[in-house]
Amino acid sequence: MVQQTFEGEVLTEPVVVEREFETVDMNINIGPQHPATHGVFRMVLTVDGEIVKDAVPYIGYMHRGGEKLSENLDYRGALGYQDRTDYLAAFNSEWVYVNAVERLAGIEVPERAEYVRLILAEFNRILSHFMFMGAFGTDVGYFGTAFTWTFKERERIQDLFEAVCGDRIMYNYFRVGGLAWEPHETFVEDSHWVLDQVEVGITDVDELMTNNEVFVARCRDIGAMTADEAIAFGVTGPMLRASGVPFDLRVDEPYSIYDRFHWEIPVGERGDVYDRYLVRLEEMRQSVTILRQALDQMPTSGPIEPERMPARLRPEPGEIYMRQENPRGEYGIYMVSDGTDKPWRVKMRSPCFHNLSSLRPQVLNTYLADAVVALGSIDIVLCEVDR
Amino acid sequence: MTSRRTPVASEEPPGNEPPPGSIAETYREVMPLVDFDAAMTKGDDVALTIPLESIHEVLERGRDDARLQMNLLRNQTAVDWEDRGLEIVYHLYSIPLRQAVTIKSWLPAEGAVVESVADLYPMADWAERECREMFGIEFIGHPDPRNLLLDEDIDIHPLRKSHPLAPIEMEQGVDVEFFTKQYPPPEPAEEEDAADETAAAAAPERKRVEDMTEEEREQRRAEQAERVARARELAAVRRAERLAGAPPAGGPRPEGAAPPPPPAAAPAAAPAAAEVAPSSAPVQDDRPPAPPPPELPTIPDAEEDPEGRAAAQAERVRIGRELAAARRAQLRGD
Amino acid sequence: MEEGVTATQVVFWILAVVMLISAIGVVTAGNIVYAALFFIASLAGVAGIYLILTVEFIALVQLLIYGSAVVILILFALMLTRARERPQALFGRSRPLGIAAALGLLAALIGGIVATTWTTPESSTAFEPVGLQAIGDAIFTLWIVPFIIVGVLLSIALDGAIMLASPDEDDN
Amino acid sequence: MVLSEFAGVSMPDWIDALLRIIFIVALMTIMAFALIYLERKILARFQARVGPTRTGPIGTLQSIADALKLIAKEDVRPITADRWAFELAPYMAFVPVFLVFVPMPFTETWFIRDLNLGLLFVFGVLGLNIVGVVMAAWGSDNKYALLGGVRAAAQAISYEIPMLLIIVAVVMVAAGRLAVDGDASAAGSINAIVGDQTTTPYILLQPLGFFIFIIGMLAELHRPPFDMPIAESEVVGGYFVEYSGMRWGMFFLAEYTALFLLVVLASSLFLGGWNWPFGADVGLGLQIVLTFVKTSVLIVLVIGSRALFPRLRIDQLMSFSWKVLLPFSIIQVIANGIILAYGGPDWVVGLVSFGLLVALSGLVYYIMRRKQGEGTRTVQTTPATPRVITAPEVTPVEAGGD
Repeated sequence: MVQQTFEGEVLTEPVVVEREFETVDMNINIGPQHPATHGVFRMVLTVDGEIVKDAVPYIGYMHRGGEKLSENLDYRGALGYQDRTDYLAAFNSEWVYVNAVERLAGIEVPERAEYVRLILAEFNRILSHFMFMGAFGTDVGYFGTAFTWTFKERERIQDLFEAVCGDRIMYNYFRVGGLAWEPHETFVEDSHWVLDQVEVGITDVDELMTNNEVFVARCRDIGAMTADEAIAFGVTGPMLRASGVPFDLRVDEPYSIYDRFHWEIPVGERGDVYDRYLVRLEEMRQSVTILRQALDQMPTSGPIEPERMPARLRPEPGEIYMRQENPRGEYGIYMVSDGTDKPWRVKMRSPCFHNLSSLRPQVLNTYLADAVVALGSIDIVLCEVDR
Repeated sequence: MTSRRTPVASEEPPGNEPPPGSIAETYREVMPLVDFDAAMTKGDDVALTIPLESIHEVLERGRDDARLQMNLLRNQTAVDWEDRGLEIVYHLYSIPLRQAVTIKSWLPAEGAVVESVADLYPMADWAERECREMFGIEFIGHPDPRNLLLDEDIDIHPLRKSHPLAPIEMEQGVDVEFFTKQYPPPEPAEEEDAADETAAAAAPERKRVEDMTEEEREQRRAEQAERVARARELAAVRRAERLAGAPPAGGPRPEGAAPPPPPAAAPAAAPAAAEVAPSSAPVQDDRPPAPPPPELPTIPDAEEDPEGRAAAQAERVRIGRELAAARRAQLRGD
Repeated sequence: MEEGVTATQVVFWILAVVMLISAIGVVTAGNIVYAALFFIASLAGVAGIYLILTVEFIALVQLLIYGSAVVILILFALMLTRARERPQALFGRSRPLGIAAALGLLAALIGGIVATTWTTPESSTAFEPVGLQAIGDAIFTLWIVPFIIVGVLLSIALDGAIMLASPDEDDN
Repeated sequence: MVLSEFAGVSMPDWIDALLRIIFIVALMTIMAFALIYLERKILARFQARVGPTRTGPIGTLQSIADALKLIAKEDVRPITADRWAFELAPYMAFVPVFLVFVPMPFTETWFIRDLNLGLLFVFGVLGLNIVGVVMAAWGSDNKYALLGGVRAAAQAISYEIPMLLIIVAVVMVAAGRLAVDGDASAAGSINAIVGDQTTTPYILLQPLGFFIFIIGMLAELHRPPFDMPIAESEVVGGYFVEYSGMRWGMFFLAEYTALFLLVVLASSLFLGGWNWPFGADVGLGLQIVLTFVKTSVLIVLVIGSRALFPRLRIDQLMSFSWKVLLPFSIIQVIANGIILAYGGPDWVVGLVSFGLLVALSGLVYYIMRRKQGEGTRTVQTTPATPRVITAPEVTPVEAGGD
């Protein structure tokens, strides 16, 4: 059987004409292949000496048509795509999709499953913020110290995830209505042990970076965004809170069992890179307090999936915009069902997509080094931006 | 894809009116002239459907009015309802007043044109660019209407329902036949539904393995072994066919259409307690045989005659679409 | 006293040839950056000559000031303005005029050298080396006035440079 | 033929010079290999990992493995690169660094040449290193290299001046102590300066000098927190981005050799080199050990700064040099001048210098605090008051939850 080649496919690379300026402006291509872009993202900077005059971002390298493919799979089948959009916080993305389907189909989630989901999601938030600390440290200039320290902690959390659901990044552990299987017996004790290590890790990163003169000099007043500017760009999550807006979906529009815990939301002042770093650092500590409370309140036994689950899920027609607080901001699933077993429309509202759209005003008229730091502080995950 | 009943939220039965004092009232109070068709969505949000021309005004007043203060446009997308046109959706949220609303409006399927709100919410800049390239909606007054995620000169709108997945892949030269044969895609919805409901209803209460008695467990293990053996044997039969190149049982399968369901493997949920069909008999495919696959024009090389090449590609796409529509009609039995 | 060619004379002639070539290179190099590199070579040659005259202090200062600072600034400026190869300057209309001026200068120099009577030092070896202390005393006692004048001059030049370089109000 | 004596054997002058040059190259390459290995090991310790362990007993043959890899790699030259500038750059960056080795004193008698103007020679020659860097940047016709080269040139010039002024201040102090019947011209040679530090190392006399010299050295070597020219997150390797194989190896070798030599210079100028605690009469072996102990302490400090400091932006780097280091070094020179001119005792010089050091670090700390905002925590936390959700008061559920 002849394997047909893709001769029909014409790859048209968007051609950027590099004009040989007579003046000094140069077109620097922070291209898809560059250590500062944390993934496949391209930014063409027009640079005059060191000052950035213009920045044109290019995205779409990771576009896989997740929304179109979800429309052709039944409700349970499209869960796999959620892990792969925001692979640094896969539990949170899965949780949003699963909650959306449950709300549509009117399925009640048992108590114990709700607790396990919340615990795993909060652990995933800490995991994702550790990743930010490591990657941001490398952007600012720590030659790998921040990276290895944070990855030491990430390993511990990922070991816990591996024990619970057998995988370190693409968990695929939540099911519509509950969980795939029971977490292992010593889940609570292991979680407490991991939390103790994580607290030590957070203080390590704090001491390494927060009061370091060079770090403060590099991060203060870079890419500052006022509250209205941030809201106008649809920025949500730590970046919005760093600009002084205490908007946290776990508090403003509480979902699942977040109303049973007491914690605090870190709110920044100037909305610059340093505040974003501080907000994320504080958020990790708050997640630890939530986890402590959740682990204590968790019922020790009980069903993890509803008794009566239809073989083929067919929610009656309707629509829902389910949104939850992901580590990077508000991750929403707008799902429209039309009575059949396949969703009619699945729109994934990705926080990084809108946070990234606010990059250009932050970068204009700054130094090249600041542009890289500002890009790093947005903490983008390109798979989620392009879906 | 199979067509389906297409009721939609906004045509909800009248009983779905939002409770009094909800945000629908405030919107009607702020903008009396605009007729809001309010409905409750599943996530206890209010969905207001407004006429197309008043979108810009509603969003602007919504943002500026003290009683609404919708300052966060959190999501802007569109839904393609095939024959009934496109529906554009704005999700708004007011951070100071902690209230959310969904603004929707209907657009014609072809030649949809909307007034851009990028001047009100900079966030809409990228959202509308993506909406434009995915649905083909034109936004008047958009500052930079380039493609965002797809290539510049690609003129297909992937998220439209009329953009079927299989023919396009086939046009791009992917041997859909090879893939579909090996991993049968999920069955078409219609016929399956009836069978499943009855099976589910009739299936005995599923007992958990722990509280099964010993001999029940023994019997369950035997069934599983039997099922595994049959599956392995079936795979061997399939491999033999493919190597021999002979058309698989049930006649040649049309390209791009859903092949017949896998042989009568018991549905995972409830193993049929009845006697197991002898595995040696070939699998019966009771579905109407599909028309033989048409021979597709080969795509000539780009150098010889570029226009011939474009014509061949267009031809293949047309055949693919036509074929998909025909198979869909056939499956629907009309 | 022509007894054998001493080592220093050999080194001197090598350096002289190197300097000559690099000087010509500075003028005729098509690429401006090549000209700058030849310029460094000629300055290093001058430092070599000072070394032969056993006046290390001036040689090292020459290397330090010209070798690294001045030339780097020239290269710095060249790189920022991305000067492309522009050989027109070499083959412009005024080329013959330039050659004539160069030859005239050469003639004057040779005439001057031939006319003066060089006082041959008693011993053919070099003078006794001048210690650092002697140089220091000379600068700060005998030649203090020119030293201060040069200092003032340089600081004025520095201020002028700052005024030129700082972006004036309208364009930023 | 002037017979000169090298390790007890008298031989013609030029053979002796040749032998010394061979000795320089041999020792430098060995030292560079050792430094590469040590850096990776020490850096690993800072980063909670182990460092190379596969090659050789505990990874000791790692740098040899690197060298072999570099030799095996192909020396690629981009077509649009300027041929001569690209190929001559590594040598131009490599040779001056080896010349700096000449006046370095390892023991009382072990040095290549005790130049009378040792210090001036070191900086005169080190300046040429930057020419090599700029040639590489311009030659490889690559935007990143061009940016890296411009940054390297700006940084080199602006940090050389405070270093030179501090060396002037140190020489002033040395001249004061070494002056025999009014002629202090011996103070120029490094060995003489080390010889003078039998009782008090100059770090006690010039603490500010030591501080500014270390900072200048870090900037001269493009090491963090001053490694903007080779910042991998912005200009991806700076001026040697287009080099590969042995050419890149040469830049790498030059960098580590310069690191070793400047650290030896710092330890001999400020920590007393081979002389300080035990004086000159003790055996040569102990003096060598002393020199290398002090050098390794400073090397660990330099490598640690690579692990623990992010990168300064180019304009902060320049303003730090021109607005902070330069004024302080000028004040230091003037203060030394006044005190020594009026015959002030040594401890006064030390005290004034220490005062200046405290003032400098206080200024830097103040700038950071003001920039950081009032308290370190500009992020307050508001208690999470969820919207009114009538959730049942949950008592911890013991058994049988369903």
